Amino acid sequence: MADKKSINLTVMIGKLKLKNPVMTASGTFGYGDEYAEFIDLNRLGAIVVKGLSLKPKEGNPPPRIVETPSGMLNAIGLQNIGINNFIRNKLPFLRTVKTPVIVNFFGDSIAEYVRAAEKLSEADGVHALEMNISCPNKQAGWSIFGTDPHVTSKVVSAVRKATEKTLIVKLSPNVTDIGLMARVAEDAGADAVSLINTLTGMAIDIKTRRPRLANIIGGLSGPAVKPVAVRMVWQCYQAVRIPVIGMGGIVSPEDAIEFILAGASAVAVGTGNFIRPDITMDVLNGITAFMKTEGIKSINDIKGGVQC
Amino acid sequence: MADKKSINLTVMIGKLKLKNPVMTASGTFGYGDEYAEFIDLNRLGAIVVKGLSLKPKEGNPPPRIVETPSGMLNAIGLQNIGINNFIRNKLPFLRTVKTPVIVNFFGDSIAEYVRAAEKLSEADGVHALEMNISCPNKQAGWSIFGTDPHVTSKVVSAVRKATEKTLIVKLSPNVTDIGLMARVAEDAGADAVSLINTLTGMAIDIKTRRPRLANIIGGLSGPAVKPVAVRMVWQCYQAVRIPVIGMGGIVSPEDAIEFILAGASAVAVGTGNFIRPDITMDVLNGITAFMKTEGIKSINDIKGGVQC
Amino acid sequence: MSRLFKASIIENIQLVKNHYLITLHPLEKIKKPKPGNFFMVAVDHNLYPLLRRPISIHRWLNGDFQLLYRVAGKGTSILSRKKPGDILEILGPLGNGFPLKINSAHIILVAGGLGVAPMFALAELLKKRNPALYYGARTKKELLRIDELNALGLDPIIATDDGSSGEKGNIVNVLKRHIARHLSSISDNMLFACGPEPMLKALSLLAEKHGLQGYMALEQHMACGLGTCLGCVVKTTKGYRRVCKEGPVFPIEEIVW
Amino acid sequence: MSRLFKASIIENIQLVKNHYLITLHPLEKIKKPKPGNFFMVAVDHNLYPLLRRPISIHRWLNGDFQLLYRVAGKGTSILSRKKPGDILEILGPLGNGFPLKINSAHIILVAGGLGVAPMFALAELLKKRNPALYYGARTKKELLRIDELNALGLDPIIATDDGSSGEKGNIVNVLKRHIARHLSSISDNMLFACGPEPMLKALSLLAEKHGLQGYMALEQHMACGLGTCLGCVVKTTKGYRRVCKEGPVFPIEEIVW
Ligand SMILES: Cc1cc2nc3c(=O)[nH]c(=O)nc-3n(C[C@H](O)[C@H](O)[C@H](O)COP(=O)(O)OP(=O)(O)OC[C@H]3O[C@@H](n4cnc5c(N)ncnc54)[C@H](O)[C@@H]3O)c2cc1C
Ligand SMILES: Cc1cc2nc3c(=O)[nH]c(=O)nc-3n(C[C@H](O)[C@H](O)[C@H](O)COP(=O)(O)OP(=O)(O)OC[C@H]3O[C@@H](n4cnc5c(N)ncnc54)[C@H](O)[C@@H]3O)c2cc1C
Ligand SMILES: Cc1cc2nc3c(=O)[nH]c(=O)nc-3n(C[C@H](O)[C@H](O)[C@H](O)COP(=O)(O)O)c2cc1C
Ligand SMILES: Cc1cc2nc3c(=O)[nH]c(=O)nc-3n(C[C@H](O)[C@H](O)[C@H](O)COP(=O)(O)O)c2cc1C
Ligand code: FES
Ligand code: FES
Repeated sequence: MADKKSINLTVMIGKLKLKNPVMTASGTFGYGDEYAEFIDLNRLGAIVVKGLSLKPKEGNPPPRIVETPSGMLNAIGLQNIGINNFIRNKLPFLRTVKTPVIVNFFGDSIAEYVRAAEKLSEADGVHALEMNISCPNKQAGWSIFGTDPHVTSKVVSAVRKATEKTLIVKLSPNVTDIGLMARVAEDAGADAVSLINTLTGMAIDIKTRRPRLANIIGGLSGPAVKPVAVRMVWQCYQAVRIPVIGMGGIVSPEDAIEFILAGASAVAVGTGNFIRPDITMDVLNGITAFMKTEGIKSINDIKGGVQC
Repeated sequence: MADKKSINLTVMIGKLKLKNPVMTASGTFGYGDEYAEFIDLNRLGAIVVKGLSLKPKEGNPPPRIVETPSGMLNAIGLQNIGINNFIRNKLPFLRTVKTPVIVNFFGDSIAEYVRAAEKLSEADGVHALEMNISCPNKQAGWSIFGTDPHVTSKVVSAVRKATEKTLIVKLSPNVTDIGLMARVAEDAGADAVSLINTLTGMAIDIKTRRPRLANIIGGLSGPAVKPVAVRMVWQCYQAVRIPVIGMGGIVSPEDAIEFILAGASAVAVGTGNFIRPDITMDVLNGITAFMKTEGIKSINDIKGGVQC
Repeated sequence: MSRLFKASIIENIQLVKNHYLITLHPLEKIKKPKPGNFFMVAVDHNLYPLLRRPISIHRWLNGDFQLLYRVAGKGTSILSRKKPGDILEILGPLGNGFPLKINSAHIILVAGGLGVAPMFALAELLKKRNPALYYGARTKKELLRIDELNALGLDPIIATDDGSSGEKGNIVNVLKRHIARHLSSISDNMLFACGPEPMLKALSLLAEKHGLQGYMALEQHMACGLGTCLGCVVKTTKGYRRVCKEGPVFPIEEIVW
Repeated sequence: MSRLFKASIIENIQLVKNHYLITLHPLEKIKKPKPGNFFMVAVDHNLYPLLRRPISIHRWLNGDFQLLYRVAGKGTSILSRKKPGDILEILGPLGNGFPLKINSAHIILVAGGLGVAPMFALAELLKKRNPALYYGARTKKELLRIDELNALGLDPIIATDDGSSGEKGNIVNVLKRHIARHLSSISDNMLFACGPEPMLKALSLLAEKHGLQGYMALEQHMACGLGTCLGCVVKTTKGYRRVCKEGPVFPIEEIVW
């Protein structure tokens, strides 16, 4: 049995050192402040904020949310306050927290991605960037950046040149070969990949015969998607050398450890925050307890440790 | 209100007329006989049997099954008794049932697919063929037939030439663009497409640090996948003119109607049969009841009827 | 005083078919809710259903509190089967609540159907100001908490769709007629309402027509209840606003139907 | 007599920590289960958990029946919270069961841990033939149903890992010693066993060594329980065989460990 003091939870994501592997997933934790009431934000491995774009975005009309078996569909439509607003009104608070802040961002063109990355890189208190490539591409008939390897490669390369910060590329799971997409991101200069973003889904109200989401389709998250997410993390771990950040349905320490065994250097809790706003602390405490019982000294010792 | 007599449930799948749209999903209903104890098999729209290959297959070592939130992973490994055995020992019973029998089959090469289709086409009592293309391809490093459009096109064209029976192509959902795959199948001569097959997933036992399935990865099915399945059926309905057979997580009449509104001509119940062996009858009765209350005369009137 | 707490069920009684009143005893001291605030209730310890259900404060009883709810689907159906002594995990009070500094001389409260759940809390708090309470429901049976409202001295003006109690028809029409009768003094009224969308829409039109000020409590599907998921927005003149954070109570003139 | 039936709970009592005995009253006449048969129990009406749980017949009580189970995970944990009067949906009896035409002069029964659940049913049926019952558990506390076994006149030979009751150590070793003592007559015995995998493996070796005939009940994760999903196979000398259909009871010499 390793005792608590001697347990090493630190992990490296690119140049960024996290005190533990438990992060929040973008879009499920706001800008962090709302959760200060329920948990000690200082204890998190990293805070990943809601996806930002250069200009504020209104998002989709409601309804934006539907519950599904062990999951939920969302079609928020990337609503956000915009990067300037974030820097002015949200970063000052986040700078008071002793936890690295990772800013999730997106654009509807490569130029927008680049400008967003530049702007965020200059901001004091932004520790790393996570680029969301599950975003419609204006120049390509609004198809998604993250499902065509060539487009992915282009946009990641461009952003790579625009920032020296640790750059995480958040992969879309709606692809045939996730390992290929991870390699493309790695080759284009990503310091890490994170996955999974939501699986595209749909729900129909049979009484009204209308889609339950105003946007028709939305993104599936929560425990329902966990098996797909674990599989993809395992495939990416084998495909690339850069760290993999795992997420998708984590609601318990056991779930988090499953992702780490599959190859995740760190994990993010998303939908789980809606179920219990203090769930990240349960996950963190449970990981520590598991390591103690199993005599694991460093979390890195079990990374990718699944015996196939 | 339409009264029961005047309700029209018949649907056409290629040349095949089904008395109602409720089918069973391959691999979840055995060869039909085991369920005769629980339901009147004559009432089913169609019976789809467990996937067959030319030679019997042993399948994967156990464990082959894991439960997941609102779903399950399976890695049966396509175990089956082989086509000859099926024709000799299972078809005679199925011929006594007044319900069309659709035979799901696969091969590990195009030649095997073709020979299997030929053999099954000659058998008395086989009403249609469903080709499972989520199957590893021996000649292509065991990658899946159903994820590469070129390979899919080749194998479907070859099988098309080998059979005059109604040919259903069962699509893999583990692709970037399901609509494209449906079009490829249509162009290659398919009479219908069916979807979704299982989503590839994985689960790890954190105590033993081993995958929960001996095969490491398996296929996710059940209510958890329903939103993905409905979305894909809706996309295929828009992409092709041939009928779409919808499945993935159907456990209630409401689920079935959701698929029909999304564009399914018929639906199949899979994992649901494990939850309640008489579930297909509940689904069928519920569809009829719904049509009565809503005054729907023909099931075809609501096919693809989602108002977007 | 955490807004994430456990409460034991004191009572969970069916009032009429599908309508329940649950009395809860928080296992720790909680923040006193304002009328219009709501709680996100985890109806079970299992992950099924996944999300919490939003339910308004109905009545505050010196630390204990009551919720009034209708069985609408699987979540509320599970809740309705809970027994005294069972423990629920609850998040709240959440949302802005109704504004309580009211300068108008008169107060009009309108409750439609289950809208009486939060309106009761508001009526109780405002009872000294003698609000006029309009309460509409489908039938007499679904008029809930009439005795309790009477006990508070509130004496609601009632309408039912089938005329089984009060006037037959729509409660908004009743209010319309009353306004027509007292048109001169109408601008010195403040309107508060909660109920089904068609009722609120009709009230909005009425309020606009007469320059009547007021507030309405809205509903929207929710995931977090805390303002982080951006799932629960409604359209307002200021753009999309979150029902769980900027709402559920919005000034009538800001709501875009 | 459908194998898909509802049963109401008469009693669901904790015997010791995590171990429960549930008594069920089928709401219709059901097929009488054989020892070694099992039921697929839907532990809740909700879709959570999704799959039914396989549990062996423990005791048949003239139409009612009992199951003995251990809380292993979420399904059995939900089951353990069910109350008298609650209704369960059940599928069964399923599987082949133990063969009951036994030509050997003597019968040896071995139960390890929860393996006593089905072995009890078998022992009760075979009690007139005076079987030798070997029963191993971790501690005295986890030796279940001893009084009932004694009441049947079965008088089990006991071993516990910690020596808190009977011999200290492994029940297979106890059997080994007994066999060594009576080696001449051993081939005229028939062995039946159920218990954890290591115990069954050790017994298999022992049986092979002494040419002892017999049967063992195996476990495997299941989805359908009816032979259709092909999920529950174990390796045998005849290839993969389904625990729910060709099993759960297999001839010892056919099992490939
Ligand atoms: C601020 C607020 C206060 C409310 N106060 C009350 C109250 O005091 N009493 C009462 O009976 N009801 C109230 N509701 C409505 C109540 O939340 C829904 O009836 C309930 O969530 C339905 O859940 P279900 O599982 O039974 O239904 P399902 O239809 O199975 O629910 C499926 C999903 O849709 C959501 N949903 C369904 N209907 C609504 C709705 N009308 N509003 C929001 N989400 C919905 C559920 O939360 C769930 O996520 C309130 C809603 C809001 C937003
Ligand atoms: C033929 C047969 C007879 C059985 N008889 C008994 C009995 O009489 N008493 C008893 O206590 N237990 C018995 N078991 C084991 C029992 O089925 C499992 O303990 C139970 O399914 C665990 O479910 P859970 O939800 O509590 O655990 P979880 O671990 O949460 O279950 C997750 C999944 O794994 C499956 N699973 C987990 N453990 C087992 C296991 N050992 N065997 C099969 N599936 C498993 C579950 O069915 C479920 O699908 C029997 C198993 C089989 C196959
Ligand atoms: C309401 C909601 C909003 C989200 N917004 C974003 C976002 O802005 N950017 C992003 O990269 N991912 C976003 N996601 C995806 C999550 O970060 C995460 O990848 C996904 O939900 C899977 O994890 P989970 O199952 O734990 O929720 C969002 C998810 C949800 C549920
Ligand atoms: C145990 C099991 C075995 C299956 N075997 C086959 C098969 O042999 N051929 C095939 O095309 N699909 C097979 N499937 C996929 C199902 O037919 C169906 O496409 C999928 O399970 C989704 O439907 P569901 O969620 O209703 O189960 C199998 C599924 C399960 C769960
Ligand atoms: S419910 Fe999440 S923002 Fe309102
Ligand atoms: S559990 Fe399905 S074949 Fe045995």
